Amino acid sequence: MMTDEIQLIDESGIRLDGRRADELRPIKIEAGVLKNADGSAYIEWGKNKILAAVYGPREVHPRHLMNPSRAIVQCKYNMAAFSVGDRKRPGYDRRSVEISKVISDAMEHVVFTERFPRTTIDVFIEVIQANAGTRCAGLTVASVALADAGIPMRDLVPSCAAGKIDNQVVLDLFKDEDNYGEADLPIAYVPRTGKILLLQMDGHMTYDEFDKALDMLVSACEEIYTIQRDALRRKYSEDASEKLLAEIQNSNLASIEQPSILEGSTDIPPEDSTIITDNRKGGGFND
Amino acid sequence: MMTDEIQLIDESGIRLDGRRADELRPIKIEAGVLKNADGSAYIEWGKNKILAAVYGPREVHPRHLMNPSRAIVQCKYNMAAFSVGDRKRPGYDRRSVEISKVISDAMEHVVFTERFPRTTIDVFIEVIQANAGTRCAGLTVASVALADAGIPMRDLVPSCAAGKIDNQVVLDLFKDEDNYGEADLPIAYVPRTGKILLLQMDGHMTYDEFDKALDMLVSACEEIYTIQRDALRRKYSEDASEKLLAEIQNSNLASIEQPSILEGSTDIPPEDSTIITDNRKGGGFND
Amino acid sequence: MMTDEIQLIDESGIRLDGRRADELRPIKIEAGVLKNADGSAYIEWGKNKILAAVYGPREVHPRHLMNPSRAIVQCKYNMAAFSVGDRKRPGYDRRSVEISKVISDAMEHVVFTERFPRTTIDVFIEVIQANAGTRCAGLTVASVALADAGIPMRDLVPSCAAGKIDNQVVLDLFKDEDNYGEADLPIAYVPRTGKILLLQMDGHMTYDEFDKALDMLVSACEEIYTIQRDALRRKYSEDASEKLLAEIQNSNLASIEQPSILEGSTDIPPEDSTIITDNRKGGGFND
Amino acid sequence: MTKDIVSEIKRDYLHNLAENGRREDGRNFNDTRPISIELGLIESAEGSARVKLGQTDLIAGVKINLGEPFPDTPDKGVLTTNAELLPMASPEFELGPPRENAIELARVVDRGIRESQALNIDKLCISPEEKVWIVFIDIHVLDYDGNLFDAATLGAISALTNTVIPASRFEEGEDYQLEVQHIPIACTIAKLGKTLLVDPKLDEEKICEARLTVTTDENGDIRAMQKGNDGYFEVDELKSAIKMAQEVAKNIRGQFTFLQPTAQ
Amino acid sequence: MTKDIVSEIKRDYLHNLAENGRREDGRNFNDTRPISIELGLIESAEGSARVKLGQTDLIAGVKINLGEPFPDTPDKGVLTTNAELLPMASPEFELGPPRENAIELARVVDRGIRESQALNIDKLCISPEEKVWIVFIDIHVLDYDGNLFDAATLGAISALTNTVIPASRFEEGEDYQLEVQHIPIACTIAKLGKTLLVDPKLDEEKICEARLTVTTDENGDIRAMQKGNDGYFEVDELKSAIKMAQEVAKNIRGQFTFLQPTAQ
Amino acid sequence: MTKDIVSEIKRDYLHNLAENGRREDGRNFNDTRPISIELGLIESAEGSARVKLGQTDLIAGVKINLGEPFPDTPDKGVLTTNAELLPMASPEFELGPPRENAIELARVVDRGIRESQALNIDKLCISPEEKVWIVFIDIHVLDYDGNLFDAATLGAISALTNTVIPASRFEEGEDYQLEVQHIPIACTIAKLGKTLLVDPKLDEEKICEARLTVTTDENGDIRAMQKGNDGYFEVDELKSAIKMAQEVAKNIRGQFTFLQPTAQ
Repeated sequence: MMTDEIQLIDESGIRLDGRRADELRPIKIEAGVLKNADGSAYIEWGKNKILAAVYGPREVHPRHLMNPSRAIVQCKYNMAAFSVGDRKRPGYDRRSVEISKVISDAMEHVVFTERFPRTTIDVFIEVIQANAGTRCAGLTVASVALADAGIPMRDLVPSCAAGKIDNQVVLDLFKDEDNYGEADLPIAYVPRTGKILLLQMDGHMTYDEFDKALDMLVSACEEIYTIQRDALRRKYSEDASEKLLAEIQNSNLASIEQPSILEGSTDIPPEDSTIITDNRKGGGFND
Repeated sequence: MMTDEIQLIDESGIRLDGRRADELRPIKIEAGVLKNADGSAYIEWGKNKILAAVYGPREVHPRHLMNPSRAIVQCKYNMAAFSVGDRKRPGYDRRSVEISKVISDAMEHVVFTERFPRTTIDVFIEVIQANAGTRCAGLTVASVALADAGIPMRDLVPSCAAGKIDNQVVLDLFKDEDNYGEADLPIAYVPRTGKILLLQMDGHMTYDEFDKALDMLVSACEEIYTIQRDALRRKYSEDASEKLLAEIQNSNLASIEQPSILEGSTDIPPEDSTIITDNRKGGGFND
Repeated sequence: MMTDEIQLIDESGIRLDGRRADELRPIKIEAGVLKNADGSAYIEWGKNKILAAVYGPREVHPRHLMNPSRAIVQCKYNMAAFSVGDRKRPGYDRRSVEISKVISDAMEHVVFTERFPRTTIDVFIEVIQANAGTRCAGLTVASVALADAGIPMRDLVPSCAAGKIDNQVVLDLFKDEDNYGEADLPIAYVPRTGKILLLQMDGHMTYDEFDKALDMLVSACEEIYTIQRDALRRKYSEDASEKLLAEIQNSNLASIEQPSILEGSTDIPPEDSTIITDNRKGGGFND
Repeated sequence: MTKDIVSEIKRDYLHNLAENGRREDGRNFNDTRPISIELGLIESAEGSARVKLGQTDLIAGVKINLGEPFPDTPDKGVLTTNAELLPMASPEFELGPPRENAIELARVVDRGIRESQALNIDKLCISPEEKVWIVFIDIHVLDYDGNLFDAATLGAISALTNTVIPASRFEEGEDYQLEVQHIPIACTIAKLGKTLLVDPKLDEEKICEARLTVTTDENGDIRAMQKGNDGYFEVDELKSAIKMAQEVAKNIRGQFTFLQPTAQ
Repeated sequence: MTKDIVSEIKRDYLHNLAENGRREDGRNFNDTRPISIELGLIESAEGSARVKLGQTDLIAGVKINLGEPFPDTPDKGVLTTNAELLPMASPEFELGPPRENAIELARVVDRGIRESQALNIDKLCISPEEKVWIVFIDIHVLDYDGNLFDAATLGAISALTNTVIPASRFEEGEDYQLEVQHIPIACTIAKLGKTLLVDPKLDEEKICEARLTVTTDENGDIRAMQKGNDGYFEVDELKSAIKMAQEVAKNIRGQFTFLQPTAQ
Repeated sequence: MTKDIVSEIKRDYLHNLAENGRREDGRNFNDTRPISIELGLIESAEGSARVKLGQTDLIAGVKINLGEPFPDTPDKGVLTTNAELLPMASPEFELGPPRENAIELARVVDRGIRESQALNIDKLCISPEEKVWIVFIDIHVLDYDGNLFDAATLGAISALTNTVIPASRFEEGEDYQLEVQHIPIACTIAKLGKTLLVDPKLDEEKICEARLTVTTDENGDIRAMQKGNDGYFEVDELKSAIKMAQEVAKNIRGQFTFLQPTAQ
């Protein structure tokens, strides 16, 4: 983060890539893009390109991580060597360890982990091309992949970042803005319940700027939430996806005895599930 | 591999070290050279100097590698730090991991692994001095060490490489030839059964050159096979070694109920063995 | 170790820091300085500053290190990144592995390990500031931490080094002397029993110089032993500490059936202990 | 830091206390534990501080080397922060390379220092593309009773305020005091049920649904934040938490005279 | 890739099919699965290709850096190949540093590219002993349904054909197209009983006694080979396998117009 | 090297023997096992020696590179010693990075060589701060029957006596013999009950309460010592052990003519 001479917003409030201050980059999500994974999804968010894949619930390795009363959710965020300007050494670095941790925390909140004791739900987020905002895009696509895997969950989790450039609060920095930006504020916000599940910030913001950024982010997450739901609608038949989304809508009302239709297609069938459907592959649910 | 100005074969077809195109370097093998190992052997092949040692069948570590229906054969090829011109950093590198894998595959074919379920047979190949062709020399000496360990096996495995220098196919490149050679084709070939158990190649060969190289290698492996058998003969009494080698000769006829005399001297005695002899150390079998 | 022009002892036998040849640096020890550890102690020895903490007896990880008939004692010596002139990379290096091993051996001798089969007693020695002689200071403070943890032990273990500067044998080199010194001889010596539990040496010493150094060290260890005992006295009530120290005094007479009062405050109560007292925290034993 | 270690009984007890406006150790929700800071205790370090926050105890040490700048910032010094959760500090900490929690701790401390521009990294450049000062901040946790984020940030900035650049050792002129432009203070708020409370001790940290670390500068501006755990904040809770953090940071600043910029 | 995962029943079924001249997915023995190649999809890479071979799916990306040559080849550029068997691609793949299978894959791909002299590494030298181009080929496997050798080699050479040397980023003149002198194509033959079949899918790969990967150039010359598994080939089988591989490679070349040398 | 491997019966047997003045293999307490040293067997090394001490068998190889000196000793060459306890040498040795025992072995050998000033590291400097010779000593243990300290030190110094500095390979003039100023010999004494015995074989090493390795030079002066195991020495035992070590070292020196300094 550094301030510099470069002008990032012009007089009429238009940014280098033509967006207004509160405008998102174009976002496209596709569900069910991989064969082996229990669930998967792909996102293009501006020039970010990210795949997410879900395996589980399945056996925990190493075993000391096992929780006897619920599933653990292990998200692993990884960047491809060729996803950035200078080749990144393959493997997890300190940054990806931290991002994996905060994403895992957010996902753990929405998954009905108590239904799958002693198991792990593994979520792999692979950044194929990076252009700022990959943690938010990664979390956004990961929750679609979880739904595609039929993991019962309370909600989808949209995520987005706000930032500050040329001393103005703007939404969703792309790479050139990020390089010269003065602050970065990624959050994950669930519109229906008003819950903030992820929040990090670095840079320099007054309280008022933060307040303004938060307003922008709440609106943006509503928009992204729609895109997530549309991705599931496109993947599944109209009927199935409506039921599925209605379930998610109501799932905070649902007791543990009335799981979302999202569940099923898991190696370890929950004892209390009333409707078990494999909504991942083939059959009538597919486009 | 690169072509260069240096002339590697003279007008009369003689190579830098005085050999003809289809001539092997001198090979000496000695069996039973170490005390602690269950079996061992030493080879000098030109200027290559290599030790092999066998432990097993024994318990598998880590346990997830264990196969409930047969033994696994784990060969580990390693180069001493001082075995090459520039000091090699100690420890396994990517090259040695790959060589270990292809050698393990070849050895696994000839060992009667089904007799020792849930165990490992560990073969350590230590290159003390390297001068091109160490994987072939390592595999060659490893199978003598396995026999010395009394591991029941279908056959000894001779191995050799052919290459291409000055646009001619020649046998068994030494280091100076390898540095300037145009191709390298290591194989492991069992003369009695005609089985090719290891094959790798890099460089540039037409199909006809490959065909010619293969002819040379088949003959060379027959020669090496004799050297391997002689090493066992020198180590064991005439009588014992004749029985042992006759067994190997006929072992492809032998059912699993009629194991080779090679077996014995193992920590876990096979239930079905009819003759158990410790042919490794001391007693009447020793020279 | 190198000889150089610098004069380290003046004509009247006084060293750069004003000490005589056979004089120790000032030593201060405080027991019970950390909350979480089962026992702890802090030492300032000249400019060395070192913490020791003890956990155990507790479960062994990894389990293959477990000894079915006794406890293992695992000391880990570590230097803080900022403890030396040039920043040290965090983590264990080859030097700290070796020091940890020789300290563990010494501690294992004095702990009644046979009373706690299948457990580990972990001793963490953290060098906060280093100024030569840290292994001796670390061992010295570690044995106070063990006593503070209530681990039953035969004795406290004082440790000290002698060295050679300007061709003279002197006690307890500090950093400037160590840099230009000609020899270093760290030992651990238990005054009451005359046992040498740790000994290393490098440099250049004649037998007679060694003999002289040993004399100095025996005296020094007696002095350090008193400082160790005083630290425990200050920590515990007069009554308790007298009993505790009397026990240590007599513990080589005590059979295994009559453990020192030092024991107790362990997760796994020894079956044969007659007096179990938590002398670590709170209660009447505290200052 | 698994929650299973604190029993359900403990969890209920602490929640009940919080619902009744109380904490186990008698503090108010916006009280920190007693803080003591010892400066300059490590002579081998260029700067150092030992921070005790209740029974959480750690040392921050600063070492400075001469080195090369990163290629993409050729005219700036280098700041690097590392945290060691020493196994002596807790039975939960293990030997070996830093895990997730140590990495998160180091990165949150680092962001607080870096984003507040506590150091002027332009001034740490001696010769562009060739020679810069490399500032290493190492946090060694000695005793762990919760809320490492706040203690470690306090340790790091305190150590920096007494850091001397060892120029003479590297034949770069005389030693001089490192300038500190801004003083970031981290404050962590834990959420127990509907209650927000400041400076959670270990038991509170283990059972809280969510925590938020807010690092503010001497103007109260936000320089870094990090939410933790699998619980959530609502928008209003978030705003309250930030205001609590600003208050507490101001309070801490008042306790220690050296927590002031030495340069502008 | 243990064989125990496919049950004995599956094994017998596939062997029986093969004996009757058939494969599970209806292919002939010398048919590959459908191949799709998407070029240049990664803008952050200097070159890239996504290859789908049936349901095996991977991305090859090329990154180019400026660096120093190896001391023993001071006038040549550097080529380095890495393969990641991402855990997303299969429940059998684990996190962590590359294992045996990933190393073998990277090395076989590397040998195909290197030994075919696909790149002219003399031309990658800018200034002997000082500056050369370092070409990194990274293979990221996204979905694993067998025969990674062929898919990865195809990915690597395809990515190289659309690689631009980023000279301007390193102030070494204008960007220019990387020259590709030769086009190596790998073809893997699996042996099931007495049957040789091309492009084994995962089930076939798991139960085959042996496999042979043959990488040939546009003249049909052999540039690299690798036998795998603990079974064997007889001499005649080996010769047949190589001829099959030559045929198949020719066929693949015909499917994609960009699989042609851009330089001689 | 856990003691549990040798059964209690074996332990009692060896102790009883020792009390009666005897050893299992018939040696006197101050006898070493037969020693054979083969010099220069590794042509790829600058110097080498294979040492057999009874059935303990190892190779020491010396490699020499050109490199930079350590910043704090700009006018001195570099000596570095590494030991590999190859898994072929014993069922107790495992694959992987060197463990505690290998590290201790390397460090004790290194101290013997370094502190005896066997090499004149000033003469290994070619150009201060820029170019020095780096001497790598690598010990590869092939067969382990106890007392690696003595065998490895003997291997290292023997290899050094036949080491040629490969100056021509680095274009630094003609190759020349490495000068050896002093010949350190290590002798290890094991304590069984009240008995001190020299050169413990594996069984003795496993059951001894304590061991002491004493490395002396050709004048009998002590250059390095290392006590091992959890037993103790009394002061008088220590003195006796050192004198035994001096005697034995003198004896070994007499057996091999090349164990003499080549320079002063």
